[in-house]
Amino acid sequence: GRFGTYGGRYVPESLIPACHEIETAFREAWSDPEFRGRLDTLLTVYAGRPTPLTPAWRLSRELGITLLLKREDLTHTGSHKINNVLGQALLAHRMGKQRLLAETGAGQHGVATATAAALLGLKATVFMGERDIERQELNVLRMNVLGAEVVPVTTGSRTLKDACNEAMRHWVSSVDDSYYCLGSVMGPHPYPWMVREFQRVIGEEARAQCAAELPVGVPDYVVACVGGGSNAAGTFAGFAGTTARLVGVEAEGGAAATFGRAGVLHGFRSLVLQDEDGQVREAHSVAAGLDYPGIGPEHAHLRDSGRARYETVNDEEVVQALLCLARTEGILAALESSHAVAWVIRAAKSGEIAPGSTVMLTLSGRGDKDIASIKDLM
Amino acid sequence: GRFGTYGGRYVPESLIPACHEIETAFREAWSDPEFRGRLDTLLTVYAGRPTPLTPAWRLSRELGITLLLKREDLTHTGSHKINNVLGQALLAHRMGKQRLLAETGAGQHGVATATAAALLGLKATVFMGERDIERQELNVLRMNVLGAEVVPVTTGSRTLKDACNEAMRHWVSSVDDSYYCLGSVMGPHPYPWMVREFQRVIGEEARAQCAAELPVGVPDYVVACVGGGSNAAGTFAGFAGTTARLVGVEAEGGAAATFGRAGVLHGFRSLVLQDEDGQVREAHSVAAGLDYPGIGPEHAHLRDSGRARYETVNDEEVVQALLCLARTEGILAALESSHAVAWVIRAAKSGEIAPGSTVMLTLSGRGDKDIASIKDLM
Amino acid sequence: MTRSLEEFLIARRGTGRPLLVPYVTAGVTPGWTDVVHAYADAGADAVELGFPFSDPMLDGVTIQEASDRAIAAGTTVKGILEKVATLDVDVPLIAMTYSNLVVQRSAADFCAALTASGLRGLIVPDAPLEEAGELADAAAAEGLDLVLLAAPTSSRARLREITERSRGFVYALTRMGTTGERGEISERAARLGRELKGLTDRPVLFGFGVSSPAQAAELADHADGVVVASALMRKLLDGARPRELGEYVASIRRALDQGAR
Amino acid sequence: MTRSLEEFLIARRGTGRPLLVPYVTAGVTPGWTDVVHAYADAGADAVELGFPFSDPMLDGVTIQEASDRAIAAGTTVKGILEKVATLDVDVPLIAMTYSNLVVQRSAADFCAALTASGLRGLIVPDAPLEEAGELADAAAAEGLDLVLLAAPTSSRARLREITERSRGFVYALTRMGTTGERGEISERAARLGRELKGLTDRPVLFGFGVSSPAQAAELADHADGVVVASALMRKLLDGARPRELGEYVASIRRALDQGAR
Repeated sequence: GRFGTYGGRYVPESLIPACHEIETAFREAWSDPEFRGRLDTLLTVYAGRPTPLTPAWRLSRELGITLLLKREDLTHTGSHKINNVLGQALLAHRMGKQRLLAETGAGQHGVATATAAALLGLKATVFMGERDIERQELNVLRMNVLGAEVVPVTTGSRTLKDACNEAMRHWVSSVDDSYYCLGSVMGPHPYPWMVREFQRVIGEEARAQCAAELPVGVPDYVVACVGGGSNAAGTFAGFAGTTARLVGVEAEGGAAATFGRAGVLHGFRSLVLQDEDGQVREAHSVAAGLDYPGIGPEHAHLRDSGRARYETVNDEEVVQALLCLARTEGILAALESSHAVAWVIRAAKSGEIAPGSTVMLTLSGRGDKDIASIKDLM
Repeated sequence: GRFGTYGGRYVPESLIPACHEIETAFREAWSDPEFRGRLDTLLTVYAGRPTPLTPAWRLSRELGITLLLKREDLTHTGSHKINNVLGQALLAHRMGKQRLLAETGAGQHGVATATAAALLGLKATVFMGERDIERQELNVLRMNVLGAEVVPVTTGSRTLKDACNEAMRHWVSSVDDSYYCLGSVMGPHPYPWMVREFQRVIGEEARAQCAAELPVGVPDYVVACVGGGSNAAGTFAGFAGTTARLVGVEAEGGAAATFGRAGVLHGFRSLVLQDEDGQVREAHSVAAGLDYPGIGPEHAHLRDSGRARYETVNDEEVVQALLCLARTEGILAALESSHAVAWVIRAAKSGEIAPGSTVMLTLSGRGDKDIASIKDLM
Repeated sequence: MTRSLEEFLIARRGTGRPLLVPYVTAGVTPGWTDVVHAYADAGADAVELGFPFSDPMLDGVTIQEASDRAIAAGTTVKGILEKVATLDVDVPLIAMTYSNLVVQRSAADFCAALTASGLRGLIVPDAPLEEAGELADAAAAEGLDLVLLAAPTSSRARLREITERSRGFVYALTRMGTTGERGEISERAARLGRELKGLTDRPVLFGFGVSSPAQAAELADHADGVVVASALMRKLLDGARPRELGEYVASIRRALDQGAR
Repeated sequence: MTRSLEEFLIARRGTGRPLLVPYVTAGVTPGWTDVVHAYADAGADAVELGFPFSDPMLDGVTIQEASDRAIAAGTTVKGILEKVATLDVDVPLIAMTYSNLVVQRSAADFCAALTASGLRGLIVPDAPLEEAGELADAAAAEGLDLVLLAAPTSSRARLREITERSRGFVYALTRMGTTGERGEISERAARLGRELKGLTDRPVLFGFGVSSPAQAAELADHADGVVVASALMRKLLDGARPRELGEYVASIRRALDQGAR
């Protein structure tokens, strides 16, 4: 359960049996061809995998690079979150649980959880910060229509961090019949590892698609946005053994890899944004899904080991990148995903990404949910 | 340019050369392997085709039938409209046009047009009824973000019908540099034929998927919603030569196939909802995309010939069907597509669809755009 | 007045005067028949009578507004025809409407009804050559002149066929676009006029966007006359009385006659 | 008071009295140290002192609110320790906080600082057996008793290890869930108490959801005593003065002592 010195299982004793139970169930399921087959079927006939790798034709020309987009925005429910949720929901079903609990920031993980619950006949309870409920109203309504209960979280900064606290609290008191369906590569072991395994499909598909698409087979850069970091972890997993340079892009106001210090939050040890006394800072980003003061433990380890680097972009760059991609490629990316686009644009223009380079970027989700925010920002 | 006694080219002399030009260009392009190849590439690596055929596991069990869903909701921009628009935009580009004009009802065709325009570096002007602008605000904002100009139409019922009038008027005055990217199997020849050819991919994929999926190879019923009727036309085209019973489902308040009379509207002869004096009636449906008083000429012909039948469902059934599909399968369908679902539910429950039957239903688009309306209706 | 529309117009042209055909939407106001009289009295050579349709694709906002108003007031084809039958004007009346109103009855019935009410011509802008066959036959059988449109974008071959198959006159579109007032006359319009005149002896009238007496006169230089619609209907919708509309038509008449000198 | 927390509690238990450990969040009000004194005076056997953390995962709304209030008032670990060093109470003080505050310094530094200020015990609810190793070593080196938690869901093997490795006492969770007041004592809690008592001679105290004197007495039947937190903090947040909190603790004391008869 460790990635270097990060990770672990910093949870109350009351949750330890549940963590063990999940770890055991996941290990068994993951080596059970029938489970793998069921998940593959759902990913294919239900969620729309494999997702295409789309060349960003016009933007590539403009930037003087070859930019390829891994289209997680085309999955059912509109983001990579569904990959993980289908895996965990099948696991919960196999474990005989009746309810999925989830935290959500932008609402994409909540929608995915509500979706998987409906599909498998489970109940779903989603914890969401009051502030995120306001700025992601569309997703709240989607969850309602899908039959999930959305519980507003009014503590702390009323965003993702607090939704995690609340979900964990609720989990402690309902651990017998409820399964905590965590949305990113965070939380106590086995979550960071399990979620990365469920998201690995992004990287493995992209790797194979690059091999087919690119003369050299492997892109020079592999880029993904990082909040907790699940789409990046899944993407990087597919390119870990290659020469590709891995770049995670965080929101300037939630850049735990850049401005964080080692700490323990939500059950795991990693880099955390905190004051000198150890109180966790509130993250601030135009993208609700990146409003998280921590980072998955594997990312902290990848940073320390130098295998991946982590960059930051600010809100203004992000909105500009979103508009740029929409108007050059006709693709409306999520504000979260637009962080990765923003960095590529900046780095290609500054020459940090050398002209002629190939860049594989995971577009983690679509931007429909952000339209209201973008309107205000335009 | 005829489907039985329907179809034709009832346009002002000023548009005749443009219609000829488009017909010629389309015929050339459609038999040009390079054009077909480019379109196939876009449909595959950009728009996410083929779309899956998803078994509706839980709903099938509930209804005692086998229900398969053709998932056009998973395409880029979220509806089948993109199939047609990519084809026409490539054609416009090939013809050297600089601007795409389009009418839109629910906004899906407008978003698809804005998308294709951005992708190919064309301008886009989309005409949309003021009333539809109000109830489909999300799509209006999407078009804006994609760089398209959205022109509010304030005449008549301020919905799709009037947007068509306005788009045609604008086309007349800008026919030199503008291409009218019509959104359904309507308008003057060659549009009904051309749009059906671009949408044929739905039916052909579904046909092959059914052949692989079903023991008998062909479903008993093939069902799709009908406004103008493009997703139905594309679907039916794939099953025309089979034993499948074809069913188009219209909104009760816009059921031209059931309550219409032969007439001429928007450049073609077909069944039209009109008063005894020949004034076209306003259609009324909870689904903006079905708020159209006519029907594609091919559908009128399929009705007369008996090859397809056309049914109606009311708004209440549609909203219930949407909620039902969301909560049994985790799929949030567009209000338009939910018409087809509503009919299948009703017909399976009444025994009109015999127990054990197989039904292939085209889910033309996703319901995110309808969330605000659904909230008010729940 | 037993002569056909075309014979009438050719005779008028024969006097050396440019032809003037003003338009009014039937039913747009209760006193619309007074407008017809006012036009005739002001020197119109024929009057174009719009039969309102809910979706007038080739018309701009002004005519659409007039049509909506007429339909809202309960105007029907039957009602218009009954009124027309009682009208006593000394110039031919020409119906203008869209295909959908024609096909509600058969083309034959529609033409017969128009003729029975005394109408002499018919314009259906969304029935181009390709779709006008049956209608043209029906009109011919009733002695009703079916006027065809010619556009600046029409090929020479099409113009030839249009001039051959049109009856009454050839309706030459001054420009691409819908009806409505515009500022300038394009070289394109002038060219179309010259071309049509070279192809036929039938009267050629310009329509669409004739928005001032001066413009009417200028256009008439390139053909046999003009149809004036939106400029008049705008005034009517803004509250002008039949007498004022008549005065405006008279002013166009004067401009045309001066231009012809 | 040079005895360890555990020695102290065992001695107290030896007198036949059920043990009572009330809780207060350090810094929640300017007069929080008065609360500590009031508790001690009211018959507490030790006092649990919450070091507020922004994200107290195992705590319910009441303690979270108290923590937020304390942090907003500028409470820091350093500040608490300075105050604690000046406190003169005759029962042991036990720190309660989360792992993140521990790892800001090293575990060794943190434990040393606590001990230097006179604290005798430490509870870190998000440091279960798996993660407590280094901390336990550091605490042992400083003579600080690291109290471990036992849950109703813990396996017998884990309970055995918890009872072996816990110091001071074993903190038995009355139920699954976060801190906060609840109405009933479950059979599950009673069973956990009996099981722990069968495994160890170390004091076993119940915590979580002890919301009335009667309930405290009932729980104490199944173990050696209780920790009372949310019920007290709710009163404090609602405006109760240290004296009133002391009176409430005294009432629990009486209920426990009567129950023990």
